[in-house]
Amino acid sequence: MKIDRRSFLALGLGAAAGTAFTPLPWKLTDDASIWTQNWRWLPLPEDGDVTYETTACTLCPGGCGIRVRKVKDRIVKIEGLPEHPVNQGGICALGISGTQILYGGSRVTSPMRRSGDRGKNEWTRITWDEALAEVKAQINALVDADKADTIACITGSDRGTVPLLFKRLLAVLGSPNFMTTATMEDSYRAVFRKMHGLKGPVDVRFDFENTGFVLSFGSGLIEGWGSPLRMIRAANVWKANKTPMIQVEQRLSNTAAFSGGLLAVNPGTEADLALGLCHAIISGNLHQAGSVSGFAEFANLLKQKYSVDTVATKTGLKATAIVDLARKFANPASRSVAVCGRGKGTTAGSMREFMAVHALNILAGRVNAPGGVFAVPAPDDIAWAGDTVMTSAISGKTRIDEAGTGAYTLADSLLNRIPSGIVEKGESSIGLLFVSEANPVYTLSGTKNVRKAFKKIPYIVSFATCLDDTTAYADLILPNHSYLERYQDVPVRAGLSKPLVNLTKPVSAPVYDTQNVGDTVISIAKSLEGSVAEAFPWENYEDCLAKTLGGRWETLKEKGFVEGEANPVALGNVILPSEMPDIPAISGDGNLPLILLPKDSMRLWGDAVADPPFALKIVPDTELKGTETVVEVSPKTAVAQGLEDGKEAVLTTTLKSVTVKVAVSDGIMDGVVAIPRGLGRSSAEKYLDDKGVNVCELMEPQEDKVSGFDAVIGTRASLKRA
Amino acid sequence: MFPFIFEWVWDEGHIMFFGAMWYVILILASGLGYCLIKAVKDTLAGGHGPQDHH
Amino acid sequence: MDYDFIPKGHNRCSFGTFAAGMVILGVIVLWGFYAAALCWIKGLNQTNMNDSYGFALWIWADLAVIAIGGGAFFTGLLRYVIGLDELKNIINFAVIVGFCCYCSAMLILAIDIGQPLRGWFIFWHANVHSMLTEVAFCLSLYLCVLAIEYLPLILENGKIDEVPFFHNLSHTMHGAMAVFAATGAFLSCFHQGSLGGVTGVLFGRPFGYREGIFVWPWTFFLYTWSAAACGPCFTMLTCKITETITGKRLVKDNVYDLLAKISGWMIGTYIVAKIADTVYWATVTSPSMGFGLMDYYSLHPLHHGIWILILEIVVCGVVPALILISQKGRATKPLFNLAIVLAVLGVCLNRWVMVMTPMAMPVMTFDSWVTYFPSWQEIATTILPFAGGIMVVALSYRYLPVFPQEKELNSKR
Amino acid sequence: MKKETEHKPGKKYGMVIDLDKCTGCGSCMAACMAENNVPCKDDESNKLSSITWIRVYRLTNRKPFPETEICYLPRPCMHCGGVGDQGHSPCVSVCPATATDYDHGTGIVSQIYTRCFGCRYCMAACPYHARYFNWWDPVWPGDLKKTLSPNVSPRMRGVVEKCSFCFHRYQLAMEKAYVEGRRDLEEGEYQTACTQACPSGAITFGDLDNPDHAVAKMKEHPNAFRLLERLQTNPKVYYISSREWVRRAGDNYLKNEPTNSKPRAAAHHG
Repeated sequence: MKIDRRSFLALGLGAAAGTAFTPLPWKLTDDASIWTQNWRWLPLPEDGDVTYETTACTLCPGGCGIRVRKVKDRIVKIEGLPEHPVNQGGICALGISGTQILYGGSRVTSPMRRSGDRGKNEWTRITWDEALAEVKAQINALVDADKADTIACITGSDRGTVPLLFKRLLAVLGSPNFMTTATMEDSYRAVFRKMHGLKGPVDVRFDFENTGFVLSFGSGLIEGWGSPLRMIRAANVWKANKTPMIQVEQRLSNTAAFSGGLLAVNPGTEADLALGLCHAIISGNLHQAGSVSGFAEFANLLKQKYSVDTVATKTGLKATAIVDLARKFANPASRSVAVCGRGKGTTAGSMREFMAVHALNILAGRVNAPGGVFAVPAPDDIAWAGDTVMTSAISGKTRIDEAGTGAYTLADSLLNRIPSGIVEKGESSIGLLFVSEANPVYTLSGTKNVRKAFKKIPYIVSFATCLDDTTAYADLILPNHSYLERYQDVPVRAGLSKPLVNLTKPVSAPVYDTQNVGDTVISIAKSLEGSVAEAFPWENYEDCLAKTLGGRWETLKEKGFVEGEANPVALGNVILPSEMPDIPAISGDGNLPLILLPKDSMRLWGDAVADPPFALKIVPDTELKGTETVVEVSPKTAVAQGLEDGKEAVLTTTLKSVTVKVAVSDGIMDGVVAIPRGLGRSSAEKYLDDKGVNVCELMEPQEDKVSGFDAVIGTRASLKRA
Repeated sequence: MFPFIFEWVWDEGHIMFFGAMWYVILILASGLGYCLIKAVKDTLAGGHGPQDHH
Repeated sequence: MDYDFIPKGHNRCSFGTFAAGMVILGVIVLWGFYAAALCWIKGLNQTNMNDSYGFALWIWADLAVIAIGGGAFFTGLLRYVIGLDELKNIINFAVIVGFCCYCSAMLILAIDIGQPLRGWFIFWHANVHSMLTEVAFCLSLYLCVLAIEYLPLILENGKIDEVPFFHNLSHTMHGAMAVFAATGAFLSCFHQGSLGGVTGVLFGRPFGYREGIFVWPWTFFLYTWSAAACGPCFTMLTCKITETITGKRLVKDNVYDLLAKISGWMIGTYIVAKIADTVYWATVTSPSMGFGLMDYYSLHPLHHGIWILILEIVVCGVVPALILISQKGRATKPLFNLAIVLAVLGVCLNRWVMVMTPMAMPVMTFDSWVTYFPSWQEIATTILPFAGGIMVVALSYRYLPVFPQEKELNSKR
Repeated sequence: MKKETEHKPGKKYGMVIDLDKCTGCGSCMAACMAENNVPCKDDESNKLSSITWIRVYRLTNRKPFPETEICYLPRPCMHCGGVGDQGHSPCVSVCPATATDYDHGTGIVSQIYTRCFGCRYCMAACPYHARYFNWWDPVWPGDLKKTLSPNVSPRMRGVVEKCSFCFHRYQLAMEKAYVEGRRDLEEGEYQTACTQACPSGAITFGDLDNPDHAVAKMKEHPNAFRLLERLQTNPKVYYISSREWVRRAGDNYLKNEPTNSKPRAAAHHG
């Protein structure tokens, strides 16, 4: 057959037309649509039986009960536990994001030995046996050199069996250096010791559910202070009951906005306001009688230095407003309470402020009164054989942080004093450091010094679940199960009105090669043999829990929590101060024109636990934009400093200069720069890694002369157009 | 588009819309068909080369 | 080199010059297709569009080319249905320009949708209540019509015409052209209108929403009318540009004059309707939704304020209408040129405002305006059809007898 | 075709959000994301391409410090019923591929992801910005895939998604009810994820037409309002605020119009 042009064209056309009548084009279009609906890189969630299991959340100190929804063995969602007294079914964004910690990219998936330089988070996987042998060798080396007392431990809390197992291990080895990170609760404890002469462990509790008037000195009552969910519920009760809420702050925080009662005082004058209120109460003869020593001196101090007029000038408020507020506050019918602890209360804060606020509560008769603030004994229900022997054996030894001795009798541990101590001495007083459920490199202010100090510590063992700023300085990680994979009793402080113990349960099988930190401590102790091993007579951690908790173990396993009762401690004689400590809460160079204040929110978490993706996703673009922290200033400040909304600027403090973005907002006082806490982590996870700046890098620490804690709440700064 | 697709309904909107659509397609198809057939016919009848261009 | 393919008796530039031009255009087209491929492979994250500007440069380009491509259907309507025989001298060119415009529109739409491989769902699972469905059906059918109208012209190429079948086909198709043109006009009226309806029916978007008659908001009619009015201006504009580039006269002045006069009256009537519509919307429709006229303009991030409305209606509407209606205006070359340019700008500006603003404008009081600037991928894919269009026009001009009057007008030399 | 519900009036699920209770904590957003397999990108700080089915807006009274006030306003999909609840919601009527539909049985506006081809016309139609486009491929790196719930299919790049009032929970509850031989749900049986998570209890969910459900009473509260009522979208989400400026911020008003000016009486569409 001859193929000429014509037949070729005809053939082509015919073929084209013919194809249209075959199923081919239809098949292809159909395939195309099916393919676009099932891209192979689009995950297809595996189906299976759905079950719910209850446990507790430990991501913040709040103590919420949670239930997890499981599909086969996967935890797909975390919800609030309706029958739990703290949250009653509600749950915060961080709690919901717990699954992203369990399965997240920052998990430590097996024991690891540092392979890179300190600060780099570079690791080599090793086996559990190797890891435990290494810890054993480190401990033995120190014991042999008679330096066992240089072994130190940092934990996030001193409650429950796990911190106490650490404490016991240290004690049996002969070291008193068990430390916890300080929070506002430690400052409250210091206040109880200072102003009521109380000794020993005492807890603060707030009867918020029965409060009739709330005066908050910068506490983020609905932004994560205390037990966040309990506080949100309490605040809603106040709103429903039209309970007045006064928020003393420089910024329209969510708490201030919710309260509808913002009282904007000049930064750093909160204590002055409290003292001014005290003065107004005393001069109005509105104070409650009681056994008080030093009343006359205190009254005289107020009269001399903190008269209503002086305070009015200092705070920028009207004298009449102060007197008015004092009258309302002191009215017994108000059932008022004054609260302090800045933001989420994750830092200790200044004793000057705590003492002033507590004096106010004392004068109004609000201590150990319904609706007020309570001093209660810390629970002592965990008792192990030989505790007293061990305690007395180490009681003579000086702690590295000097807590409890000399000038520092008010504090139980002063972690903040460690870095400066090491840096000043040029060598580490710690020979071996254990870190568990804490992230001191991130949370201690003056990060540069902290890093320097941690570099000097000869050996650091981390028991972290996830990589973070502190693991970066560790030599060895013995990874803990996440809270969803392990048993742990979690006594809740957080200012709850009743003592509460939660139990976390292994609602998920271990996802990675990790181990319950309780088991790890017990096996370390057992490997050391002799008296050390004898002090840990349990088969494993679960056995320890069962034996320690006794009758409560079964209840906890079944119900997930046990609520108790606590009777307030007898306060005895109140000691009012005759002189107020003079510690500036604002650190830094006074020549810098602005004051930098950290801000907390329920969407951005600034403590040990970093924001998982869901929580980070809902952080507003007025706090984080791209990889830069956004700071908030008032329109006037912006004009004065030549700043523009949304544009870059350079934020400088005595410690550091960083590029940030500016958000101009009506809700902030002139001259103040608010900076979100919780950013600037090296979390080894792509979502949050290297985004923004850590507030602590900018804040120069300020040792409180009364308590020894870090008192800094803000720092001087400049903000200039980039 | 076709009555066998499951969300097809016999309501006024569908009837009007698809009625008009199929009508237009019919006109275009038959117009084009007519042209093609006539052109084929004329070509087969022969003679109509480029020479006898009007 | 390609002498055999050039229509007999016509002068064309050297093949080298032509090829060079084609290569330059071809590079631009390839660049555009590269950008398009990026969008297809990596998705619409290649653009700078976002949830506030989900309709952006592309949709504007789409609506604009369809509006200015309206010259094809309206000239066709005048020529074949109404019988203005004079216009046969420009209808070929109008069809080519229209074809380019509609091809561009289809191409842009194919890039603009998030799931291009599912694009056919618009036909398969059609929701007849959606203006976009109407657009899709009429648009694709009208593109077929344009192809049918273009085909006989291609068949008239000297070489192709040598094949008896093609010669005959071209001949018969010319004969049946009135049917196609009428169908095309019907389809065009609907899809031009539906494009207007796209924003007009958005009762959640007070800037775009218009009341109307039966299922059609007033914008439905305004869009059809404005496309019919300004489309021919674009045909004339491109024709003038072709004349400038080729250095030849291609269409007689009386043809321009006739089309311009009709266009002038169309623009005039359109602009009266548009003003009436704007006034009614600003004083009745919009206030009932809680918006005063200035609410739409005072906070716009580009700070053009209400001037954009004045520019569209007065400068690019009333002015060209007056020029084109007056005998003197049409006869004065610079004025005539100005008028057709303004008319084209006017319709493009109208589409710009109606595409960008309704979606970007905050309706909730606590929402805010954002700004948008297209990414290079969006710009490249928007330039692509223009370059492609120029190629098609150039190829057609070189190898096809597009302008029946060309020989006559240039024979003196 | 859609007459099967005729013998029994359909439900009208809706929400009442008490803005006086909302603390702006963002739990609802996170709960929604976890419930509905909403992905997270590396950078979610560009809120113009960040998918949050329910978004908490921050409203201010625009007064200078310290008179400034803030109100947080969670905005899920409004599940507009259109005039007379005939299902003529802004988005449903415009979708060219019938990928979004109004369910007359529940009053819920659905979105069929595998049908949507990403023209974004519905987004242009929705004045609440409740619809989100998947500009990027959803990614769950590593073991994060294990967090995916099988009840909700992950969406692919290039389609529009939005709040469904956790419709899968309705389906699960109905399945359970059928198994138990019931044809109706108790109020508590079907609740959205955001409602459950809210620490303040600010969100109440239920059948707006059922006088036994809390929402039916709450929506009659004198301080109740809906967003952009004047557009006649007829949303199913009500808000309550004791503050006048907040209620006024819920809609657009000409300068001298009082808050709560009624929309025009004429049903000029639908």
